[in-house]
Amino acid sequence: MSKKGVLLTGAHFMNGDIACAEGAIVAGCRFFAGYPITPATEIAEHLSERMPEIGRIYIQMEDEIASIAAVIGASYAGLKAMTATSGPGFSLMQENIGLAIMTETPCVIVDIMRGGPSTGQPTMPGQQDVMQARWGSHGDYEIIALAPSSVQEMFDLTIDAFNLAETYRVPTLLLADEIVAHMWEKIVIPTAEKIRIVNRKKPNVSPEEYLPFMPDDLVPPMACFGEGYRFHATGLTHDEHGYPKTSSSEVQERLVKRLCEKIRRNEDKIMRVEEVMLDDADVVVVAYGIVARAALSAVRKAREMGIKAGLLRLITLWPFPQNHVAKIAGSAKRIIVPEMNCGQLVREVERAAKETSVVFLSKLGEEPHTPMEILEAIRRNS
Amino acid sequence: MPERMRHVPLDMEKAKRPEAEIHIIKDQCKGCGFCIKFCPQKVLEESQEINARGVHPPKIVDESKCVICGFCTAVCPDFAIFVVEKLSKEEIKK
Amino acid sequence: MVQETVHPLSKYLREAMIPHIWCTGCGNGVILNCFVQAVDELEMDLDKLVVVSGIGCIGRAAGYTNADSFHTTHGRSLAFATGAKLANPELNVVVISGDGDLFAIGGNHFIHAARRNIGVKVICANNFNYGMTGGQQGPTTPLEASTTTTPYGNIEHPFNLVHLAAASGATYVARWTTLHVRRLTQSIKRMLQKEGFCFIEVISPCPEIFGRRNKMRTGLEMMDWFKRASVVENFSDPSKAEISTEKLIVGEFVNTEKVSYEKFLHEKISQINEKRVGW
Amino acid sequence: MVNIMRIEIRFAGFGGQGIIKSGIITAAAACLYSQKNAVQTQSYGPESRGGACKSEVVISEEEIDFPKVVEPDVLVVMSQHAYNEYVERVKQGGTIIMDPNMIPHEKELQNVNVFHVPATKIAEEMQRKIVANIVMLGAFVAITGILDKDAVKESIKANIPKGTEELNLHAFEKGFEYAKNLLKS
Repeated sequence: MSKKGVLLTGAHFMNGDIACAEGAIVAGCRFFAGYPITPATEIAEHLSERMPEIGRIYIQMEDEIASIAAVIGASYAGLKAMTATSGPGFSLMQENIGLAIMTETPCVIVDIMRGGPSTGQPTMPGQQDVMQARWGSHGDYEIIALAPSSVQEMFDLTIDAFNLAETYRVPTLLLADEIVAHMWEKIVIPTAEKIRIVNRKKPNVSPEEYLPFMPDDLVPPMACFGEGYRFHATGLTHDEHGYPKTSSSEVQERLVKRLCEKIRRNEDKIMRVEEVMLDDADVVVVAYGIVARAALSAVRKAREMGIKAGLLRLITLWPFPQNHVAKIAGSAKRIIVPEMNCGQLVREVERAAKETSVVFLSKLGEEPHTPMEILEAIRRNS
Repeated sequence: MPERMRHVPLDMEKAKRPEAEIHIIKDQCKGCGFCIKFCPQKVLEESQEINARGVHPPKIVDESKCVICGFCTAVCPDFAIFVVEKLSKEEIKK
Repeated sequence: MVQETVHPLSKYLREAMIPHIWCTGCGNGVILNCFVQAVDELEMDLDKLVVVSGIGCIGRAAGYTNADSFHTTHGRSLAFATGAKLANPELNVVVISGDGDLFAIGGNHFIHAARRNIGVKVICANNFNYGMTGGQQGPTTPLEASTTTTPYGNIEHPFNLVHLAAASGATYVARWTTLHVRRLTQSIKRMLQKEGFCFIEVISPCPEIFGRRNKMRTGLEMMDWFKRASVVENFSDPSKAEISTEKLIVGEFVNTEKVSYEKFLHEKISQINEKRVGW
Repeated sequence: MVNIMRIEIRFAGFGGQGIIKSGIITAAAACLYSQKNAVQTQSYGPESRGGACKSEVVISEEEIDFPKVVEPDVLVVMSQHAYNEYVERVKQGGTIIMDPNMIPHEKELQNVNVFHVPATKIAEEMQRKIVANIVMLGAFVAITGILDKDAVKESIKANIPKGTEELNLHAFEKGFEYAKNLLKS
């Protein structure tokens, strides 16, 4: 059995799932609970070996419902925690994602998207969970979802996901697809001083004065079990004490609006996109995940042909970078949105693009769009 | 009772039977009646008064019958009754 | 006699949340009472106590206890508790929940928590139905009992909870009624001092919702049934621990020693890497 | 070594032949041991053994945008089913390296270079059928010249179970030698 340290600085050849697991380790994840599911299983397998060798906890639960519940429990007991799954398991987790939202539990949920609905295509890629990621649990909320396009980003964005989760006390999603997860590529793990780690904000008042859900700049400092604060947390609508106030419209308004506002008012700090050749672009492709790589290839080929094409690659899917889309909509003539689904994020793009026409390219099944297919769409719309 | 158990301890006169002090937090009572019904010494009964929750809390019939078994304390769902041993004047002074 | 005074156990309760929501004659308050009495007698460190509950009437018990507490989604209390206990094994994690929460929607989590032998202590209030949602049939509703969803009588066989817990691997299994307050308190104390997964079922009156449909209109009538029918049969076969109008078998059924999951895991971690045992 | 812009390689066969592993070894050899960029992707069915399986590698001197193979320059194929599926999608002037014993029904093809490497038979002669993919890999390195032999050997060592180095490197050399002889004839 290998005996490695926490940070494996240097160049490696690994797949996206393993890179995600290593990213979690570096981010300070001390608790992983999961349930096997293709194509996310390698994350669990890798962590089942890696976590114990660095004194951390790995547990396989009886299902995905239990996995996310255990993650919330571990987070409240003071540890950074993560789970990883795919579509069917992600569906099962929605109930407790809502609990994590309501109890403001920092945690990371990795969803490696495969073809759905239902068991669908276990070994094939998809981008069909994008709306479920946003609206899967009932009630109103804001959530953060990041979409990696490479193995390197599976590592980097997993660290970012932990940092965002801890900063905003919100479950944060890494929304990847089967190709990025199973793809093997070179990654470079930096040295410790180049990695930014955020830890949760702790209360600096005595237990008598502590109000567990009293926000400090929209996000309440978080005490954990066993620290002497003797606090209560509940999935019910609660006041700043954490006590249920299920009949009060005032408390419901104040709480739920704050849960949304703490993300909305920080959108600029959370949102990230990659802009490629947008300055003079007439046709802009908006894409994410594996499809963004086909789009990049297509945009480059289009430029070689003299077409002014550009790419807006979305790294943050939620909150949706609508200002970035609105900006390109102001200058570009057409926006093309290729997605491995029947039309999900394209509707957000349409909403932000207003007058500018948006062309949707759908593809389902085994393969993502080829660069030629996207190039063809660019040519037709240039 | 069998014959052999009728023997009385020789120091019976000196032994002090602990005296009970029953506390009833009337307004906390929801009137389930558990303490009244299941008191082995029948120390309590339902009172005529109506408390803040609109029920009849228990009242003490004869505190001296209480043997401080603590059943009423443990069986009360509302933490509305408890019994302690009454301290003698000397013990209070200490 | 002193009229207005402070209950000696009130320090274990969150003043702001009392009075509790439970009906007159409900046994949940008795269970909470016995639980905090046990905590008091053991002089447990309240800063290391975590009370977790699920959904249902008894689910509010977590909030009433003046320790760290968490009120989870329906059925997930044990999965949550598993994560908390593993993350910090120094915590005393107690799950207080109901028969519907733990054995219907949470049944799978229950058998796996018991199988794994995670060191979580479970107190289950069994009131034979779903009280909070208005008295529907549940996994412990007796055959032929009337509920709001079995108007012609229940035709589903109920779970025998102590048998299920024992078969799933719990290291401590007991059943009492809310009338057995001292035995229950002793049992809770015993459980709190054990390693591994422990389970106590408490048969609890629900006169307002279950009782009145089944010829026991008050808590007193239900407690009378417990008094009349209860037979203490310690260490008898839990598979034969019947609950019927005539006979209600209570007692301690299992009390064994088995290495807990968290201890096993931490030993494993130490073996794998003796130099790195810090957290 | 040829200087390459973008080369696409497809390994195909059925689950259990080590197809995915061949792709990973090849891509790792390129990017960790040869200073090139490489990416491996895969596609497989739900079966662990016997289902259709392909492993694709893109190697380039430049940054690789699209990681999937569109029109392979090289097809390394080890089953009839995979052969039927992919043989006609090879780039004009491209290369097919096939195991003839696993592919009894061969098609007439125009404008591609076809090499027969009986890797499974060679592996069976070594009493280890499991290393057929590594035999094939040796032949692939010899025939295409895309990768340095030593880099691939390093990559093999890094990607196989400990204790099987000798067996695998031996298999690699067998395949390499067989293909060298093919090229001579």
